[in-house]
Amino acid sequence: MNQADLPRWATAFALPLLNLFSALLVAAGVIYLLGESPVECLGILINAAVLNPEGLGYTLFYAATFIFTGLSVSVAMQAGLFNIGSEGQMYVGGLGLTLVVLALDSSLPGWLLIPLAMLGSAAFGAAWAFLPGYLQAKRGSHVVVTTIMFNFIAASLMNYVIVSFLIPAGQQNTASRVFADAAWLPKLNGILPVLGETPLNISFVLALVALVIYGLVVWRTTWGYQLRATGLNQHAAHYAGISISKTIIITMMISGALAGLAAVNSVMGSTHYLNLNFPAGAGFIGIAIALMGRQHPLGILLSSILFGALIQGGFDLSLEKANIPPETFIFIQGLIILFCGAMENLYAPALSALLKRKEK
Amino acid sequence: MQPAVEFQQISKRFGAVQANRDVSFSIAPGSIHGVIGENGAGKSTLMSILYGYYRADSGKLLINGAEQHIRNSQEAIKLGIGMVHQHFMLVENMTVLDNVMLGMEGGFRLKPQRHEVEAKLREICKRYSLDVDPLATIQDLSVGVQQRVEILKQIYRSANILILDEPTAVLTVQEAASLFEVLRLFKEQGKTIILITHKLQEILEITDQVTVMRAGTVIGSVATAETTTIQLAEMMVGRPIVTHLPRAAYAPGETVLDVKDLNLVNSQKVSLLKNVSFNIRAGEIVAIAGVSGNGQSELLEILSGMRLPTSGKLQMQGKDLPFAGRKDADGLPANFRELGIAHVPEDRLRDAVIKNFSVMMNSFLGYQKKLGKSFGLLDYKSILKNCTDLLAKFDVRPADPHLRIALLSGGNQQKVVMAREIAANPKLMLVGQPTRGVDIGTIESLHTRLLAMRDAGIAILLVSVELEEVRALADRILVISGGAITGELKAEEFDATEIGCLMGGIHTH
Amino acid sequence: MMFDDFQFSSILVSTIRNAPVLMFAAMAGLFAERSGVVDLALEGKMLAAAFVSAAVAFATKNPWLGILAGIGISVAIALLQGFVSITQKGNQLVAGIAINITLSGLTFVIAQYLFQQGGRTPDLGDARLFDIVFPGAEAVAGIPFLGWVYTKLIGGHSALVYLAFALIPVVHWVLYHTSFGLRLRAVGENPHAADAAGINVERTRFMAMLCAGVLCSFSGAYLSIVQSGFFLRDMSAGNGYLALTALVFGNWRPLHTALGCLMFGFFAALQVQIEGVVFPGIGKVPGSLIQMIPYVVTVIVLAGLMAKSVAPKAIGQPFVKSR
Amino acid sequence: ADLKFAVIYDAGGKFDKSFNQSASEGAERFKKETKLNYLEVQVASDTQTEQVLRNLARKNVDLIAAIGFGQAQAVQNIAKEFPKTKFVLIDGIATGDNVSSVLFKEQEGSYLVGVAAAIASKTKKVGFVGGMDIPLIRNFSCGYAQGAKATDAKLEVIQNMVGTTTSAWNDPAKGGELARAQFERGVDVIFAAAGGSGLGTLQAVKEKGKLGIGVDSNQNYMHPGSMLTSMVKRVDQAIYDSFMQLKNGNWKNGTQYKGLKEGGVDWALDKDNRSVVSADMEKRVNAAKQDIISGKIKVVDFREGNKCPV
Ligand SMILES: Nc1ncnc2c1ncn2[C@@H]1O[C@H](COP(=O)(O)OP(=O)(O)OP(=O)(O)O)[C@@H](O)[C@H]1O
Ligand SMILES: Nc1ncnc2c1ncn2[C@@H]1O[C@H](COP(=O)(O)OP(=O)(O)OP(=O)(O)O)[C@@H](O)[C@H]1O
Ligand SMILES: [Mg+2]
Ligand SMILES: [Mg+2]
Repeated sequence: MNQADLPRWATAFALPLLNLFSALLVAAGVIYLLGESPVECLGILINAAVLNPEGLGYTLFYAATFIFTGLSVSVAMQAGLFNIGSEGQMYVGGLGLTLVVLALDSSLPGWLLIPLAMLGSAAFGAAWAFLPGYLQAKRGSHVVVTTIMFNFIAASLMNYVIVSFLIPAGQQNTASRVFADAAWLPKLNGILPVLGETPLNISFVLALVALVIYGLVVWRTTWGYQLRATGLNQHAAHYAGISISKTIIITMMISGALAGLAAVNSVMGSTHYLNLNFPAGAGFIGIAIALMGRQHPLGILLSSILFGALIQGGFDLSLEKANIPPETFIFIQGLIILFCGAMENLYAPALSALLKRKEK
Repeated sequence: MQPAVEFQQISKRFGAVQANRDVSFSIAPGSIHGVIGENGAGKSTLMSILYGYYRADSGKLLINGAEQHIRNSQEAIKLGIGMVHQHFMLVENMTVLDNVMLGMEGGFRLKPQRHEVEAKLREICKRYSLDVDPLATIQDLSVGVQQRVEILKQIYRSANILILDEPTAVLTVQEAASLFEVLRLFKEQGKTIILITHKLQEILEITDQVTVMRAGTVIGSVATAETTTIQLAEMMVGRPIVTHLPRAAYAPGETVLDVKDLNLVNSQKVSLLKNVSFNIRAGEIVAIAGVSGNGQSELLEILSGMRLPTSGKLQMQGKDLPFAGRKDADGLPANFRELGIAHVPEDRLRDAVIKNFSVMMNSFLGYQKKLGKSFGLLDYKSILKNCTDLLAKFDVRPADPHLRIALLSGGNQQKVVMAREIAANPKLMLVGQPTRGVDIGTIESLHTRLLAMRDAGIAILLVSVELEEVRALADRILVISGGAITGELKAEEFDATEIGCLMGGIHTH
Repeated sequence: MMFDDFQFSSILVSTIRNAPVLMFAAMAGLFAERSGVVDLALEGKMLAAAFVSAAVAFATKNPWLGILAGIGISVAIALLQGFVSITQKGNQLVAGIAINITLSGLTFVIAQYLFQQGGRTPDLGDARLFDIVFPGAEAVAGIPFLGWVYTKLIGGHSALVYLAFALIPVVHWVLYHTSFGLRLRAVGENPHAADAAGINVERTRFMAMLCAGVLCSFSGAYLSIVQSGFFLRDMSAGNGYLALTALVFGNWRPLHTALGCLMFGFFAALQVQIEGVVFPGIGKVPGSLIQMIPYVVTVIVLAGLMAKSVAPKAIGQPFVKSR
Repeated sequence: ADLKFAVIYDAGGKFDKSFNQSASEGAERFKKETKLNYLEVQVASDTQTEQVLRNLARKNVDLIAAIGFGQAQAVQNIAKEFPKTKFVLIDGIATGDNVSSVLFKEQEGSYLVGVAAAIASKTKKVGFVGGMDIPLIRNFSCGYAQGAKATDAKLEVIQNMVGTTTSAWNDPAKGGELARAQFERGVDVIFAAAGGSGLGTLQAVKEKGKLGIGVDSNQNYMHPGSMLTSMVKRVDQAIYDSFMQLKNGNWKNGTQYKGLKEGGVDWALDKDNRSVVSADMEKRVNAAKQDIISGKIKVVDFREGNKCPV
């Protein structure tokens, strides 16, 4: 009945693939009902998101943001904290980098400005996560609730700041001024021209680096050990001399910093200005990614790419097929999370029975 | 006469572990039947099969002569089977009454039944001399009383076959004695009782027949009258057991821990420790004896840095323990450990291990800071080596460092914790209930370890509710009652009656 | 507008209108979570029920049929959630979030497919749920304070508002004074103990999900066929999460949770009223900052007054009979 | 070959009952009259806009209409990249030889509905429900207040915004609740400029027997008898004109500001609100309209100084 009976290849690959396939099957049913051919749509989707280099560039571009928000949620989860606030932390992180850029983009060269701006985004994200962390650690206020509240508060605050201070005079776009070139992240199509005109930029590389660091820190360092111990058993962590409140506060701040860094990709890598509600749900998708990727670096990477591909491919598909609104892909995303993230054992009994019969 | 319960060739396997293999024996109706065996021998698994928790992979189960397929606990209950588990099965934030009613409410509305059941409970309490307030909330009750609630539940349900899985592990001698009174009453009423315990004395005291298990199989069933504890112990572990362990002469060194006027008042203004003063010298074992819930747990917590005292002077080798000016104990245990204080906590599952970590990852819990290489990286190579060594040295079974520790039996988990704390080479060792739920073979080896530490000049504070254990280990015995030390005895003055009086708060001197 | 302009009476009435959406959902969450199933999917159930209620009410011109259909879909989703988190023992948080995302997309797609109005249903017109006017309302309307109380504060709301308030004692009663409630709490607190007592843990949790499904549907119906008069994509607008907050805030107890919902309703109403008001000494506070009030208050209250909330112990853990 | 056209809606989508919908109506009218087809897309983020614009430009679409201020920067970038493609941007400014930017003087139309509201209000309190506190919405409310106050200086204007997240445009329950709260404060006419949330506002207006004012497209038909008027913003006309010009070969770049004079904004009077608009009201509103066109009345644009005079 459980996964333990199955060989590793089955739990690591066969089951997730079967689940993905099931989710797509349900999605295909809906697409069929909408009057389109599922097979053709899948073809378009894969082509647009993966095969076509420019499409792949967009897929990875979206993935870069999701890796950061996914990491943000994951690192908090390691400490047993469910940070729903990555959205707000990313939003405020965007303000941090924008302030740095607006102040310095006429005077500093890119190689100095960009790291400074990233520092700004991380610092603001961390600061925004500090209070929920502090309240959880010292007052026991549920971090789930406080981070939800902080998302709303961030939205109001950012609305106020952007509208009252950042919109250039006489403009109506609810966004800051466009950054000077020094603040534009170098694009990867400089090195890989085949990617064509995509916003894919060095933050994707940074995201990969962040994944590796995350893996190392969580599983290979003393601090990571303490982090996981706190997440799994607070009593034992206390017994082991780990400062629970310090761990919680620092973890939340790291989580916030990672969420803040997610802003770098979309603000400095694509729009080059800070606009109202720019995170557009990336923080929430981070939750899905952390849960689906089981907080494991490889899992986070793969689910980020899957989500990036769905957004990119789905968008292109809805361009071609008028009957399929883009919202269909929100629905499909949900299905995939449901099947791959919450029903991982759906086929375990059947597969296990099948393997047993073969043995005999 | 038909046996009340008959196991025929029962087998059960968990992954790689064969928990039960071809287990066959039968239990006469109206008898008290003991089941003993080492940790991990498969006793609980077998009982879980009887109670419908697990389904046997193969084999037959006969209740009163008829074959039964018990698929879940509801069906077991219908067959008149009741079980008191190793870990209490009580809903902590509910009242005794609600816990008793649970599953047997007898109607949609609770109110009318509540009155009825309450009256019935009071009557049962009287008849069996069980002192339990039906309206008390479980979490406010001591373990002994919680145990009584479990029994109460079974009486209320009028179970005819009653399984008790290590019911006395957390009870004092007195509490155990009153439990046995109840069991004898049961027997008189013709009920069948299955009793699992690691205390062979209890087997002799109360059972009619005893079945010994080892490594999932039955070694034999004998009539209690025809056996002795020594025989039983040998059957269990397959080798003779030494009951009186050799120890070096008492030659304590200088004072390691000095406690003066320690007080603890909790947030509800209840005084939990009152002017506790004592010291421990190098090379001696000081035991704190007492009924559980009299401040021992808090004392251990304070001495290990897990909790702050309200007032008092605590010195380790002449220096104050570093908690002055702190608002909470968050992170404090690390500082205490650095001073050479090791701690085997009472509740190992809660405090001492992380269930989802492997044995290896648990083998350095608390000492993680010491294992860092550069950049705070953990040195897995040496960790694995250390862990493998420890497992071999302490005979942990299975000796697989990568196994999730939750899958080890309780005794083996305890060995891992002991091994870890001893390996830290402490100056002061705090040990809480080291052998709770542990089989006698393991007890022997754990006791040997503790004595060896003492002989090596380490100061040891032992907290135990087992007087036998206190007698076997202690050089000096402090008795605690109501948070105050009520008396002190030297090892040679050991007197169970006097200690019993002191534990009850009665001063004899 | 000056500070003394704002009207307390209006805030109270508004509070009563605001609260039911949260109240139904929070009570739904209470059933699920007291049984040990984290209900992050309130948002999704609410949205689905809002859509189906509106669509069926529109098609049949009957709000009651709409509500009935809403119950159906919400229960179906709750059972799916149960299948995933109880039977399959999947991660309950993932299941909840997945259901929310799925339904946010699906309700739009279906609404668009059926009505071609951008994920909106047509106006319900007369198929909306009417407000109940108390007998003799007109006669007493003129009496200064009592008239207001009778016609505005307690009278003149839709049936669902009364249902929401009636629910508070009912849920309390079910939870604490019936055998179902006893089992439910036991299963959410210590499923192993419940199981040992012969209770079918999974079935009890499914029953709880059933209750959650029914209750949550009213929340959706209230949004679409009482408050708005049509369905619009994502119209649950975060209310499911707010309801969950109220639940945590209320320590998973019905009365306190309802109080939490009323508090949210109150501050939402207050915020509406003080937008644009000139405060003595401070002046006009920007609207976007005023929007924060309910959330800031929640954080302060959580941090200050009721620091530690104690969740049902077994919450979020699938019941597995082994160590 | 035939000319190719495209419309890109912003996140509100084609069916927002507001300016995206208006744009689609314009394109539809053009299609009907000329039998020339057009592509349509909806974008979810500013990043996607650039992607879509580039895609369409590569497919040799001749004229792309980008709806909404959020698309300004993307249009600016892509227009440079594809000088042969023409772009028309609504509500925002982008420069280039191949770009035409169309902005509307919402404040002028809002002024007119403010006048109407002031005349219709018996309680001398009128309300405004906006989606979000952003300059565009502020401009609506500011024009509205100017018109109302000019008609009756003692009149009170009560304003509320729905929210600060994207759901502010999709929260009809809150939109309705804001209306009810305003009624309780004595308001009897409400101007709703809040997208989908505004539909909830108008629904509440109808339910309570008060008067509502629609926005962007003519929304009078939604609740005949309960709608005082609508502040129409002729995005449809702008799109239609731009498409037509290209077809006729007289397409022009540059920035246009469309107010009352240019027919860019107006108030709506049709069979659905005939019954609630008195002759006197019609006269006075039209008089104000003439005064604005002639320059006698200057309606302040909120966005110029980020300040509202009233
Ligand atoms: N659910 C389970 N999954 C995997 N292994 C298990 C499970 N339950 C028991 N085991 C293993 O089966 C064996 C028998 O366990 P059991 O609990 O029956 O022992 P026991 O005789 O009751 O031991 P103790 O005296 O410590 O209570 C042990 O090796 C244990 O680790
Ligand atoms: N011998 C080893 N050498 C190097 N790395 C190791 C070794 N053993 C374990 N690790 C690393 O340590 C990590 C955790 O070890 P282990 O699997 O024992 O702990 P765990 O508690 O099971 O972890 P998890 O929380 O991932 O389940 C593993 O991911 C692995 O990368
Ligand atoms: Mg056992
Ligand atoms: Mg045991």
